[in-house]
Amino acid sequence: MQPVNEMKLEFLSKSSNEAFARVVAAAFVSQLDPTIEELADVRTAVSEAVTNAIIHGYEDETGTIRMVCRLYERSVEIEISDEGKGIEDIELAMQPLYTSKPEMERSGMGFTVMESFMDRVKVRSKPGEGTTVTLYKTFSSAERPRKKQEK
Amino acid sequence: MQPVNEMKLEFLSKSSNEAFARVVAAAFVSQLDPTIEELADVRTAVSEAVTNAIIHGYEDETGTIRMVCRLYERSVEIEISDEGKGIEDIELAMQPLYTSKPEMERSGMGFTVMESFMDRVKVRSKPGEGTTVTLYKTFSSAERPRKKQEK
Amino acid sequence: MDIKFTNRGSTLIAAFSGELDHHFAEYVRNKIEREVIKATTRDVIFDLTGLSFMDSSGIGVLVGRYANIRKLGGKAAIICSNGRIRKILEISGVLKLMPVYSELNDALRALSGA
Amino acid sequence: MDIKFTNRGSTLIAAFSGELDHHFAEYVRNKIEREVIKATTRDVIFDLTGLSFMDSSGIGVLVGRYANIRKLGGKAAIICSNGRIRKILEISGVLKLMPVYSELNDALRALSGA
Ligand SMILES: Nc1ncnc2c1ncn2[C@@H]1O[C@H](COP(=O)(O)OP(=O)(O)O)[C@@H](O)[C@H]1O
Ligand SMILES: Nc1ncnc2c1ncn2[C@@H]1O[C@H](COP(=O)(O)OP(=O)(O)O)[C@@H](O)[C@H]1O
Repeated sequence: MQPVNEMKLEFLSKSSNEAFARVVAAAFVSQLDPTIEELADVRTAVSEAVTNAIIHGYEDETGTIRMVCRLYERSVEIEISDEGKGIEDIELAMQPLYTSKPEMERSGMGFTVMESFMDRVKVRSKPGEGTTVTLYKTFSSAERPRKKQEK
Repeated sequence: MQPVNEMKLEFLSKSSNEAFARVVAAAFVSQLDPTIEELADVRTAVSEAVTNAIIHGYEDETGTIRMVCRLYERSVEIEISDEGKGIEDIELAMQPLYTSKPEMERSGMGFTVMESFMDRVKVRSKPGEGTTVTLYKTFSSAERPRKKQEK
Repeated sequence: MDIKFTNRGSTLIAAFSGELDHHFAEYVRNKIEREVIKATTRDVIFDLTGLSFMDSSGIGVLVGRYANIRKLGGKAAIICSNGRIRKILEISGVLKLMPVYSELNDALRALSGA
Repeated sequence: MDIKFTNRGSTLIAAFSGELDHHFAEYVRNKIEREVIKATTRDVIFDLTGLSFMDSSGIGVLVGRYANIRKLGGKAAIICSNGRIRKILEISGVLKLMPVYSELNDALRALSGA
Protein backbone atom coordinates (compact mmCIF):
# COMPACT_ATOMS: atom_id res chain seq x y z
CA MET A 1 0.00 0.00 0.00
CA GLN A 2 1.26 3.43 -1.00
CA PRO A 3 1.34 6.05 1.80
CA VAL A 4 -0.68 9.23 1.16
CA ASN A 5 2.03 11.25 2.84
CA GLU A 6 5.45 10.52 4.26
CA MET A 7 8.19 12.28 6.20
CA LYS A 8 11.62 11.46 7.57
CA LEU A 9 13.22 13.28 10.48
CA GLU A 10 16.72 13.02 11.86
CA PHE A 11 17.73 14.68 15.12
CA LEU A 12 20.39 14.44 17.81
CA SER A 13 19.86 12.25 20.88
CA LYS A 14 19.44 15.20 23.24
CA SER A 15 16.69 15.08 25.82
CA SER A 16 15.42 18.51 24.72
CA ASN A 17 14.45 16.83 21.44
CA GLU A 18 11.96 14.49 23.13
CA ALA A 19 9.30 17.21 23.18
CA PHE A 20 10.32 18.23 19.64
CA ALA A 21 9.80 14.69 18.31
CA ARG A 22 6.34 14.56 19.91
CA VAL A 23 5.35 17.83 18.29
CA VAL A 24 6.57 16.71 14.86
CA ALA A 25 4.76 13.36 15.00
CA ALA A 26 1.54 14.98 16.22
CA ALA A 27 1.68 17.75 13.60
CA PHE A 28 2.14 15.26 10.78
CA VAL A 29 -0.43 12.76 12.00
CA SER A 30 -3.00 15.52 12.54
CA GLN A 31 -3.38 15.63 8.73
CA LEU A 32 -5.54 12.50 9.14
CA ASP A 33 -7.96 14.30 11.49
CA PRO A 34 -7.50 11.94 14.44
CA THR A 35 -9.39 12.65 17.66
CA ILE A 36 -7.56 14.56 20.41
CA GLU A 37 -7.31 11.29 22.33
CA GLU A 38 -5.77 9.44 19.39
CA LEU A 39 -3.26 12.23 18.90
CA ALA A 40 -2.30 12.04 22.58
CA ASP A 41 -1.82 8.28 22.20
CA VAL A 42 0.66 8.91 19.39
CA ARG A 43 2.49 11.63 21.34
CA THR A 44 2.90 9.31 24.31
CA ALA A 45 4.16 6.32 22.33
CA VAL A 46 6.60 8.46 20.31
CA SER A 47 7.92 9.97 23.51
CA GLU A 48 8.63 6.51 24.93
CA ALA A 49 10.45 5.26 21.84
CA VAL A 50 12.53 8.43 21.43
CA THR A 51 13.44 8.51 25.12
CA ASN A 52 14.59 4.89 24.89
CA ALA A 53 16.82 5.67 21.92
CA ILE A 54 18.40 8.53 23.90
CA ILE A 55 18.82 6.73 27.24
CA HIS A 56 19.37 3.12 26.25
CA GLY A 57 20.44 3.31 22.62
CA TYR A 58 23.08 6.03 22.88
CA GLU A 59 23.58 6.16 26.67
CA ASP A 60 26.06 8.97 27.27
CA GLU A 61 27.00 9.63 23.66
CA THR A 62 25.25 11.89 21.19
CA GLY A 63 23.96 9.98 18.21
CA THR A 64 21.35 10.46 15.51
CA ILE A 65 17.76 9.34 15.91
CA ARG A 66 15.61 8.81 12.85
CA MET A 67 11.83 9.02 12.81
CA VAL A 68 9.89 8.04 9.69
CA CYS A 69 6.12 8.63 9.55
CA ARG A 70 3.93 7.16 6.86
CA LEU A 71 0.31 8.19 6.62
CA TYR A 72 -2.25 5.95 4.95
CA GLU A 73 -5.93 6.65 4.33
CA ARG A 74 -6.76 6.28 8.02
CA SER A 75 -3.72 4.82 9.71
CA VAL A 76 -0.15 5.70 10.57
CA GLU A 77 3.13 3.85 10.79
CA ILE A 78 5.93 5.50 12.78
CA GLU A 79 9.42 4.05 12.72
CA ILE A 80 11.90 5.29 15.32
CA SER A 81 15.45 4.05 15.05
CA ASP A 82 18.89 4.51 16.53
CA GLU A 83 22.31 3.10 15.67
CA GLY A 84 23.14 2.59 19.31
CA LYS A 85 23.73 -0.26 21.69
CA GLY A 86 20.93 -2.56 20.57
CA ILE A 87 18.90 -5.03 22.64
CA GLU A 88 20.18 -8.53 23.52
CA ASP A 89 16.84 -10.06 24.49
CA ILE A 90 13.86 -8.25 22.97
CA GLU A 91 11.27 -10.43 24.68
CA LEU A 92 12.75 -9.68 28.10
CA ALA A 93 13.08 -5.96 27.29
CA MET A 94 9.37 -5.79 26.45
CA GLN A 95 8.24 -7.31 29.76
CA PRO A 96 6.36 -4.85 31.96
CA LEU A 97 8.61 -3.45 34.71
CA TYR A 98 11.82 -4.80 33.15
CA THR A 99 14.50 -2.14 32.96
CA SER A 100 18.25 -2.32 32.56
CA LYS A 101 18.59 1.09 34.22
CA PRO A 102 16.81 1.00 37.60
CA GLU A 103 19.53 3.30 38.98
CA MET A 104 18.26 5.98 36.57
CA GLU A 105 14.77 5.56 38.00
CA ARG A 106 13.45 4.03 34.81
CA SER A 107 10.17 2.29 35.42
CA GLY A 108 10.50 -0.44 32.82
CA MET A 109 7.10 0.57 31.47
CA GLY A 110 8.10 2.19 28.18
CA PHE A 111 7.25 -0.69 25.86
CA THR A 112 4.10 -1.49 27.85
CA VAL A 113 2.91 2.11 27.47
CA MET A 114 3.63 1.98 23.71
CA GLU A 115 1.62 -1.23 23.44
CA SER A 116 -1.28 0.20 25.46
CA PHE A 117 -1.68 3.28 23.31
CA MET A 118 -0.89 1.96 19.84
CA ASP A 119 -2.45 -0.92 17.93
CA ARG A 120 0.84 -2.71 17.39
CA VAL A 121 4.52 -2.28 18.30
CA LYS A 122 7.27 -4.03 16.36
CA VAL A 123 10.86 -4.10 17.63
CA ARG A 124 13.90 -5.05 15.58
CA SER A 125 17.34 -4.83 17.17
CA LYS A 126 20.88 -6.12 16.92
CA PRO A 127 23.39 -5.68 19.73
CA GLY A 128 26.02 -3.19 18.63
CA GLU A 129 24.03 -2.10 15.58
CA GLY A 130 20.92 -0.41 16.88
CA THR A 131 17.20 -0.63 17.38
CA THR A 132 14.14 0.14 15.28
CA VAL A 133 10.73 0.43 16.93
CA THR A 134 7.71 0.62 14.62
CA LEU A 135 4.40 1.91 15.97
CA TYR A 136 1.12 1.27 14.14
CA LYS A 137 -2.26 2.85 14.71
CA THR A 138 -5.55 3.06 12.82
CA PHE A 139 -7.75 6.09 13.47
CA SER A 140 -11.48 6.35 13.74
CA SER A 141 -11.38 9.42 11.47
CA ALA A 142 -12.82 7.68 8.42
CA GLU A 143 -16.06 7.25 10.28
CA ARG A 144 -16.30 10.89 11.29
CA PRO A 145 -17.42 13.63 8.92
CA ARG A 146 -14.38 15.31 7.40
CA LYS A 147 -13.88 18.95 6.71
CA LYS A 148 -13.18 18.32 3.02
CA GLN A 149 -12.20 21.82 2.06
CA GLU A 150 -9.45 21.79 4.62
CA LYS A 151 -7.64 18.80 3.14
CA MET B 1 31.16 26.80 14.69
CA GLN B 2 29.51 23.64 16.01
CA PRO B 3 25.67 23.75 16.22
CA VAL B 4 24.18 23.14 19.68
CA ASN B 5 21.37 21.18 18.06
CA GLU B 6 20.55 20.02 14.56
CA MET B 7 17.74 18.32 12.69
CA LYS B 8 17.02 17.17 9.16
CA LEU B 9 13.54 16.72 7.77
CA GLU B 10 12.42 15.25 4.46
CA PHE B 11 8.83 15.46 3.28
CA LEU B 12 6.82 15.24 0.10
CA SER B 13 6.05 18.36 -1.96
CA LYS B 14 2.36 18.38 -1.04
CA SER B 15 0.74 21.66 -0.11
CA SER B 16 -0.65 20.15 3.11
CA ASN B 17 2.97 19.92 4.27
CA GLU B 18 3.46 23.69 4.15
CA ALA B 19 1.83 24.10 7.57
CA PHE B 20 3.67 21.01 8.80
CA ALA B 21 7.06 22.47 7.84
CA ARG B 22 6.23 25.71 9.67
CA VAL B 23 5.30 23.81 12.83
CA VAL B 24 8.50 21.75 12.71
CA ALA B 25 10.77 24.75 12.21
CA ALA B 26 9.03 26.72 14.96
CA ALA B 27 9.10 23.81 17.42
CA PHE B 28 12.81 23.28 16.88
CA VAL B 29 13.77 26.94 16.96
CA SER B 30 11.72 27.51 20.11
CA GLN B 31 14.49 25.69 22.01
CA LEU B 32 16.43 28.96 21.75
CA ASP B 33 13.67 30.89 23.55
CA PRO B 34 13.05 33.39 20.75
CA THR B 35 10.33 36.00 21.19
CA ILE B 36 6.89 35.27 19.75
CA GLU B 37 7.64 37.81 17.03
CA GLU B 38 10.94 36.18 16.09
CA LEU B 39 9.26 32.79 15.93
CA ALA B 40 6.58 34.20 13.62
CA ASP B 41 9.33 35.64 11.41
CA VAL B 42 10.81 32.14 11.05
CA ARG B 43 7.42 30.56 10.35
CA THR B 44 6.74 33.08 7.61
CA ALA B 45 10.11 32.71 5.89
CA VAL B 46 10.00 28.89 6.04
CA SER B 47 6.51 28.94 4.57
CA GLU B 48 7.72 31.01 1.61
CA ALA B 49 10.71 28.79 0.86
CA VAL B 50 8.74 25.53 1.19
CA THR B 51 5.88 26.86 -0.94
CA ASN B 52 8.38 27.83 -3.64
CA ALA B 53 9.90 24.34 -3.65
CA ILE B 54 6.40 22.88 -4.11
CA ILE B 55 5.10 25.30 -6.74
CA HIS B 56 8.20 26.27 -8.68
CA GLY B 57 10.67 23.50 -7.89
CA TYR B 58 8.47 20.48 -8.48
CA GLU B 59 5.56 22.12 -10.32
CA ASP B 60 3.05 19.32 -10.90
CA GLU B 61 5.22 16.41 -9.77
CA THR B 62 5.65 15.10 -6.26
CA GLY B 63 9.24 15.35 -5.11
CA THR B 64 11.09 15.41 -1.82
CA ILE B 65 11.82 18.62 0.08
CA ARG B 66 14.60 18.70 2.62
CA MET B 67 14.77 21.09 5.56
CA VAL B 68 17.88 21.23 7.74
CA CYS B 69 17.86 23.38 10.90
CA ARG B 70 21.00 24.16 12.83
CA LEU B 71 20.75 25.92 16.15
CA TYR B 72 23.68 27.90 17.52
CA GLU B 73 23.94 29.68 20.88
CA ARG B 74 21.53 32.39 19.78
CA SER B 75 21.01 32.00 16.06
CA VAL B 76 19.53 29.63 13.55
CA GLU B 77 20.37 28.51 10.03
CA ILE B 78 17.58 26.84 8.04
CA GLU B 79 18.34 25.22 4.70
CA ILE B 80 15.40 24.32 2.47
CA SER B 81 16.17 22.42 -0.71
CA ASP B 82 14.51 20.70 -3.59
CA GLU B 83 15.82 18.67 -6.51
CA GLY B 84 13.41 20.31 -8.90
CA LYS B 85 13.51 22.67 -11.83
CA GLY B 86 16.08 25.13 -10.54
CA ILE B 87 16.36 28.87 -11.22
CA GLU B 88 17.95 30.31 -14.39
CA ASP B 89 18.50 33.84 -13.14
CA ILE B 90 18.65 34.08 -9.35
CA GLU B 91 19.03 37.85 -9.30
CA LEU B 92 15.89 38.31 -11.39
CA ALA B 93 13.99 35.73 -9.31
CA MET B 94 14.76 37.67 -6.15
CA GLN B 95 13.40 40.97 -7.47
CA PRO B 96 10.27 42.13 -5.66
CA LEU B 97 7.13 41.37 -7.71
CA TYR B 98 8.94 39.10 -10.17
CA THR B 99 7.11 35.83 -10.64
CA SER B 100 7.25 33.20 -13.36
CA LYS B 101 3.70 32.08 -12.45
CA PRO B 102 1.39 35.11 -12.56
CA GLU B 103 -1.38 32.85 -13.90
CA MET B 104 -1.28 31.04 -10.56
CA GLU B 105 -1.81 34.36 -8.75
CA ARG B 106 1.69 34.32 -7.31
CA SER B 107 2.65 37.75 -6.07
CA GLY B 108 6.37 37.54 -6.71
CA MET B 109 6.97 38.60 -3.11
CA GLY B 110 8.24 35.32 -1.63
CA PHE B 111 11.95 36.16 -1.61
CA THR B 112 11.24 39.72 -0.50
CA VAL B 113 9.21 38.46 2.45
CA MET B 114 12.02 36.04 3.39
CA GLU B 115 14.51 38.89 3.26
CA SER B 116 12.28 41.17 5.34
CA PHE B 117 11.85 38.70 8.17
CA MET B 118 15.24 36.99 8.30
CA ASP B 119 18.71 38.53 8.67
CA ARG B 120 20.06 36.93 5.51
CA VAL B 121 18.82 34.75 2.65
CA LYS B 122 21.21 32.77 0.48
CA VAL B 123 20.05 31.09 -2.73
CA ARG B 124 21.97 28.45 -4.65
CA SER B 125 20.39 26.89 -7.71
CA LYS B 126 21.18 25.04 -10.90
CA PRO B 127 18.62 24.65 -13.68
CA GLY B 128 17.58 21.01 -13.86
CA GLU B 129 19.25 20.14 -10.55
CA GLY B 130 17.38 22.03 -7.88
CA THR B 131 17.44 24.92 -5.46
CA THR B 132 18.70 25.45 -1.91
CA VAL B 133 17.55 28.47 0.08
CA THR B 134 19.34 29.15 3.37
CA LEU B 135 17.74 31.43 5.93
CA TYR B 136 19.76 32.98 8.78
CA LYS B 137 18.52 34.72 11.89
CA THR B 138 20.04 35.81 15.20
CA PHE B 139 17.70 36.06 18.17
CA SER B 140 17.60 38.57 20.99
CA SER B 141 17.19 35.69 23.47
CA ALA B 142 20.72 35.88 24.83
CA GLU B 143 19.91 39.29 26.25
CA ARG B 144 16.75 38.15 27.98
CA PRO B 145 16.77 36.23 31.25
CA ARG B 146 16.51 32.52 30.56
CA LYS B 147 14.57 29.93 32.45
CA LYS B 148 17.70 27.88 33.12
CA GLN B 149 16.02 24.84 34.65
CA GLU B 150 13.93 24.37 31.58
CA LYS B 151 16.87 23.92 29.26
CA MET C 1 -8.57 28.01 7.60
CA ASP C 2 -12.09 29.28 7.34
CA ILE C 3 -13.85 32.19 5.67
CA LYS C 4 -17.23 33.64 6.62
CA PHE C 5 -19.34 36.14 4.71
CA THR C 6 -21.78 38.80 5.87
CA ASN C 7 -23.50 41.56 3.89
CA ARG C 8 -23.94 45.18 4.92
CA GLY C 9 -26.04 46.66 2.16
CA SER C 10 -24.03 46.20 -1.02
CA THR C 11 -20.80 45.61 0.89
CA LEU C 12 -19.62 42.04 1.31
CA ILE C 13 -17.47 41.38 4.37
CA ALA C 14 -15.16 38.37 3.97
CA ALA C 15 -13.83 37.40 7.39
CA PHE C 16 -10.79 35.10 7.31
CA SER C 17 -9.69 32.94 10.21
CA GLY C 18 -6.82 30.52 10.74
CA GLU C 19 -3.71 30.30 8.56
CA LEU C 20 -3.77 31.54 4.98
CA ASP C 21 -1.05 29.93 2.86
CA HIS C 22 -0.72 28.46 -0.65
CA HIS C 23 -2.48 25.27 0.52
CA PHE C 24 -5.68 27.18 1.24
CA ALA C 25 -5.33 29.87 -1.42
CA GLU C 26 -7.46 28.14 -4.04
CA TYR C 27 -10.18 27.25 -1.56
CA VAL C 28 -10.39 30.85 -0.37
CA ARG C 29 -10.26 32.22 -3.91
CA ASN C 30 -13.20 30.09 -5.04
CA LYS C 31 -15.25 30.91 -1.97
CA ILE C 32 -14.78 34.65 -2.45
CA GLU C 33 -15.37 34.57 -6.20
CA ARG C 34 -18.75 32.89 -5.69
CA GLU C 35 -19.83 35.73 -3.37
CA VAL C 36 -18.36 38.56 -5.41
CA ILE C 37 -20.32 37.74 -8.56
CA LYS C 38 -23.65 37.86 -6.70
CA ALA C 39 -25.85 40.79 -7.74
CA THR C 40 -26.04 41.97 -4.11
CA THR C 41 -22.29 42.58 -3.89
CA ARG C 42 -20.61 45.78 -4.98
CA ASP C 43 -17.81 46.58 -2.54
CA VAL C 44 -15.75 44.07 -0.53
CA ILE C 45 -14.02 44.26 2.84
CA PHE C 46 -11.33 41.67 3.53
CA ASP C 47 -11.33 41.22 7.29
CA LEU C 48 -7.98 39.62 8.15
CA THR C 49 -8.39 40.11 11.92
CA GLY C 50 -8.90 36.40 12.53
CA LEU C 51 -5.80 35.27 10.65
CA SER C 52 -3.05 33.85 12.84
CA PHE C 53 -0.76 33.46 9.82
CA MET C 54 -0.46 34.73 6.27
CA ASP C 55 2.42 34.60 3.81
CA SER C 56 2.82 36.01 0.30
CA SER C 57 0.34 33.46 -1.09
CA GLY C 58 -2.29 35.58 0.68
CA ILE C 59 -1.11 38.61 -1.28
CA GLY C 60 -1.81 36.76 -4.52
CA VAL C 61 -5.33 35.98 -3.32
CA LEU C 62 -6.08 39.57 -2.30
CA VAL C 63 -4.63 41.19 -5.42
CA GLY C 64 -6.40 38.70 -7.68
CA ARG C 65 -9.76 39.34 -5.99
CA TYR C 66 -9.17 43.09 -6.07
CA ALA C 67 -8.75 42.99 -9.85
CA ASN C 68 -12.10 41.20 -10.25
CA ILE C 69 -13.93 43.52 -7.85
CA ARG C 70 -12.67 46.53 -9.82
CA LYS C 71 -13.79 44.94 -13.10
CA LEU C 72 -17.28 44.66 -11.64
CA GLY C 73 -17.18 48.34 -10.64
CA GLY C 74 -16.67 47.84 -6.90
CA LYS C 75 -14.17 49.02 -4.31
CA ALA C 76 -12.25 47.08 -1.70
CA ALA C 77 -10.69 47.64 1.71
CA ILE C 78 -8.81 45.57 4.27
CA ILE C 79 -9.10 45.27 8.03
CA CYS C 80 -5.93 44.08 9.71
CA SER C 81 -4.47 44.47 13.18
CA ASN C 82 -1.60 41.95 12.98
CA GLY C 83 1.72 43.79 12.58
CA ARG C 84 3.46 41.10 10.54
CA ILE C 85 0.59 40.68 8.07
CA ARG C 86 0.35 44.45 7.72
CA LYS C 87 4.04 44.58 6.90
CA ILE C 88 3.55 41.95 4.17
CA LEU C 89 0.67 44.01 2.75
CA GLU C 90 2.91 47.06 2.81
CA ILE C 91 6.06 45.69 1.20
CA SER C 92 4.02 44.02 -1.54
CA GLY C 93 2.29 47.28 -2.45
CA VAL C 94 -1.23 46.06 -1.60
CA LEU C 95 -1.75 49.17 0.52
CA LYS C 96 -1.42 51.23 -2.64
CA LEU C 97 -4.41 49.35 -4.11
CA MET C 98 -6.65 49.08 -1.06
CA PRO C 99 -6.78 51.11 2.15
CA VAL C 100 -6.22 49.20 5.38
CA TYR C 101 -8.08 49.91 8.64
CA SER C 102 -7.99 48.49 12.15
CA GLU C 103 -11.76 48.67 12.67
CA LEU C 104 -14.67 47.43 10.55
CA ASN C 105 -16.58 50.67 11.07
CA ASP C 106 -13.79 52.75 9.62
CA ALA C 107 -13.65 50.50 6.56
CA LEU C 108 -17.44 50.67 6.07
CA ARG C 109 -17.43 54.45 6.42
CA ALA C 110 -14.57 54.81 3.95
CA LEU C 111 -16.26 52.63 1.31
CA SER C 112 -19.65 54.32 1.60
CA GLY C 113 -18.24 57.82 2.06
CA ALA C 114 -15.94 58.02 -0.92
CA MET D 1 7.44 22.15 32.96
CA ASP D 2 7.03 23.66 36.39
CA ILE D 3 6.44 22.43 39.91
CA LYS D 4 5.02 24.46 42.81
CA PHE D 5 4.91 23.53 46.49
CA THR D 6 2.45 24.40 49.24
CA ASN D 7 2.20 23.03 52.77
CA ARG D 8 -0.95 22.00 54.63
CA GLY D 9 0.25 21.15 58.11
CA SER D 10 2.77 18.35 57.66
CA THR D 11 1.50 17.54 54.17
CA LEU D 12 3.50 18.81 51.21
CA ILE D 13 1.52 19.38 48.02
CA ALA D 14 3.66 19.19 44.88
CA ALA D 15 1.68 20.64 41.98
CA PHE D 16 3.05 19.77 38.53
CA SER D 17 2.27 21.71 35.38
CA GLY D 18 3.28 21.35 31.74
CA GLU D 19 4.81 18.23 30.20
CA LEU D 20 6.64 15.70 32.36
CA ASP D 21 9.07 13.58 30.36
CA HIS D 22 12.63 12.26 30.75
CA HIS D 23 14.04 15.69 29.87
CA PHE D 24 12.46 17.23 32.97
CA ALA D 25 12.60 14.16 35.25
CA GLU D 26 15.86 15.08 36.96
CA TYR D 27 14.82 18.69 37.47
CA VAL D 28 11.55 17.60 39.08
CA ARG D 29 13.24 14.90 41.16
CA ASN D 30 15.72 17.35 42.67
CA LYS D 31 13.05 19.94 43.39
CA ILE D 32 10.86 17.44 45.23
CA GLU D 33 13.74 15.86 47.17
CA ARG D 34 14.73 19.24 48.56
CA GLU D 35 11.20 19.74 49.93
CA VAL D 36 10.70 16.19 51.16
CA ILE D 37 13.74 16.23 53.47
CA LYS D 38 12.53 19.38 55.24
CA ALA D 39 11.48 18.75 58.85
CA THR D 40 8.05 20.23 58.14
CA THR D 41 7.19 17.53 55.59
CA ARG D 42 5.71 14.17 56.49
CA ASP D 43 3.16 13.20 53.84
CA VAL D 44 3.21 14.21 50.18
CA ILE D 45 0.48 14.77 47.64
CA PHE D 46 1.49 14.71 43.97
CA ASP D 47 -0.98 16.94 42.20
CA LEU D 48 -0.81 16.02 38.51
CA THR D 49 -3.89 18.05 37.55
CA GLY D 50 -1.82 20.66 35.69
CA LEU D 51 0.10 18.16 33.54
CA SER D 52 -0.78 18.23 29.85
CA PHE D 53 1.55 15.30 29.17
CA MET D 54 3.29 12.53 31.08
CA ASP D 55 4.98 9.36 29.88
CA SER D 56 6.61 6.48 31.78
CA SER D 57 9.52 8.72 32.82
CA GLY D 58 7.01 10.30 35.18
CA ILE D 59 6.33 6.90 36.71
CA GLY D 60 10.01 6.59 37.56
CA VAL D 61 9.93 9.99 39.26
CA LEU D 62 6.81 9.18 41.31
CA VAL D 63 7.92 5.70 42.37
CA GLY D 64 11.40 6.95 43.28
CA ARG D 65 9.99 9.76 45.44
CA TYR D 66 7.47 7.39 47.00
CA ALA D 67 10.31 5.13 48.21
CA ASN D 68 12.04 8.07 49.90
CA ILE D 69 8.86 9.36 51.51
CA ARG D 70 8.20 5.90 52.98
CA LYS D 71 11.76 5.71 54.29
CA LEU D 72 11.14 8.96 56.15
CA GLY D 73 7.94 7.51 57.62
CA GLY D 74 5.46 9.44 55.45
CA LYS D 75 2.58 8.54 53.18
CA ALA D 76 1.80 9.70 49.64
CA ALA D 77 -1.22 10.20 47.41
CA ILE D 78 -1.85 11.40 43.88
CA ILE D 79 -4.41 13.77 42.39
CA CYS D 80 -5.08 13.17 38.73
CA SER D 81 -8.01 13.85 36.45
CA ASN D 82 -6.41 13.14 33.06
CA GLY D 83 -7.60 9.76 31.74
CA ARG D 84 -4.41 8.90 29.84
CA ILE D 85 -2.09 9.72 32.74
CA ARG D 86 -4.35 7.73 35.06
CA LYS D 87 -4.09 4.77 32.73
CA ILE D 88 -0.29 4.99 32.82
CA LEU D 89 -0.39 5.08 36.63
CA GLU D 90 -2.65 2.05 36.57
CA ILE D 91 -0.77 -0.22 34.16
CA SER D 92 2.53 0.55 35.91
CA GLY D 93 1.15 -0.48 39.29
CA VAL D 94 1.59 2.96 40.90
CA LEU D 95 -2.01 2.83 42.07
CA LYS D 96 -1.09 -0.17 44.23
CA LEU D 97 1.47 2.02 46.04
CA MET D 98 -0.44 5.29 46.28
CA PRO D 99 -4.15 6.04 46.17
CA VAL D 100 -5.30 8.41 43.44
CA TYR D 101 -8.06 11.01 43.86
CA SER D 102 -9.69 13.55 41.61
CA GLU D 103 -9.92 16.25 44.30
CA LEU D 104 -7.32 17.70 46.66
CA ASN D 105 -9.73 17.57 49.59
CA ASP D 106 -10.25 13.83 49.21
CA ALA D 107 -6.49 13.27 49.17
CA LEU D 108 -5.97 15.45 52.26
CA ARG D 109 -8.75 13.66 54.11
CA ALA D 110 -7.37 10.23 53.19
CA LEU D 111 -3.85 11.09 54.34
CA SER D 112 -4.94 12.61 57.66
CA GLY D 113 -7.72 10.11 58.24
CA ALA D 114 -5.83 6.85 57.86
N1 LIG E 1 16.52 1.91 21.80
C1 LIG E 1 17.00 1.01 22.71
N2 LIG E 1 18.28 0.65 22.68
C2 LIG E 1 18.79 -0.25 23.56
N3 LIG E 1 18.04 -0.81 24.54
C3 LIG E 1 16.74 -0.49 24.62
C4 LIG E 1 16.15 0.44 23.72
N4 LIG E 1 14.84 0.56 24.05
C5 LIG E 1 14.64 -0.24 25.10
N5 LIG E 1 15.77 -0.88 25.46
C6 LIG E 1 15.92 -1.87 26.55
O1 LIG E 1 14.63 -2.31 26.92
C7 LIG E 1 14.41 -2.10 28.30
C8 LIG E 1 12.95 -1.82 28.58
O2 LIG E 1 12.54 -0.62 27.96
P1 LIG E 1 11.26 0.14 28.49
O3 LIG E 1 10.13 -0.81 28.59
O4 LIG E 1 11.06 1.35 27.65
O5 LIG E 1 11.64 0.58 29.98
P2 LIG E 1 12.67 1.68 30.52
O6 LIG E 1 13.00 2.67 29.46
O7 LIG E 1 11.93 2.30 31.66
O8 LIG E 1 13.89 0.91 30.96
C9 LIG E 1 15.34 -0.95 28.66
O9 LIG E 1 15.63 -0.89 30.02
C10 LIG E 1 16.55 -1.26 27.78
O10 LIG E 1 17.36 -2.23 28.38
N1 LIG F 1 12.53 26.43 -5.39
C1 LIG F 1 12.43 27.05 -6.59
N2 LIG F 1 12.62 26.35 -7.73
C2 LIG F 1 12.50 26.95 -8.93
N3 LIG F 1 12.22 28.26 -9.08
C3 LIG F 1 12.03 29.01 -7.98
C4 LIG F 1 12.13 28.45 -6.69
N4 LIG F 1 11.90 29.45 -5.78
C5 LIG F 1 11.69 30.57 -6.50
N5 LIG F 1 11.75 30.33 -7.82
C6 LIG F 1 11.59 31.32 -8.91
O1 LIG F 1 11.71 32.62 -8.35
C7 LIG F 1 10.53 33.39 -8.65
C8 LIG F 1 10.26 34.37 -7.53
O2 LIG F 1 9.94 33.69 -6.33
P1 LIG F 1 9.13 34.44 -5.20
O3 LIG F 1 9.80 35.75 -4.90
O4 LIG F 1 8.98 33.51 -4.06
O5 LIG F 1 7.72 34.76 -5.84
P2 LIG F 1 6.50 33.79 -6.25
O6 LIG F 1 6.61 32.50 -5.52
O7 LIG F 1 5.30 34.56 -5.85
O8 LIG F 1 6.59 33.60 -7.72
C9 LIG F 1 9.45 32.36 -8.84
O9 LIG F 1 8.37 32.87 -9.58
C10 LIG F 1 10.22 31.25 -9.57
O10 LIG F 1 10.36 31.54 -10.93
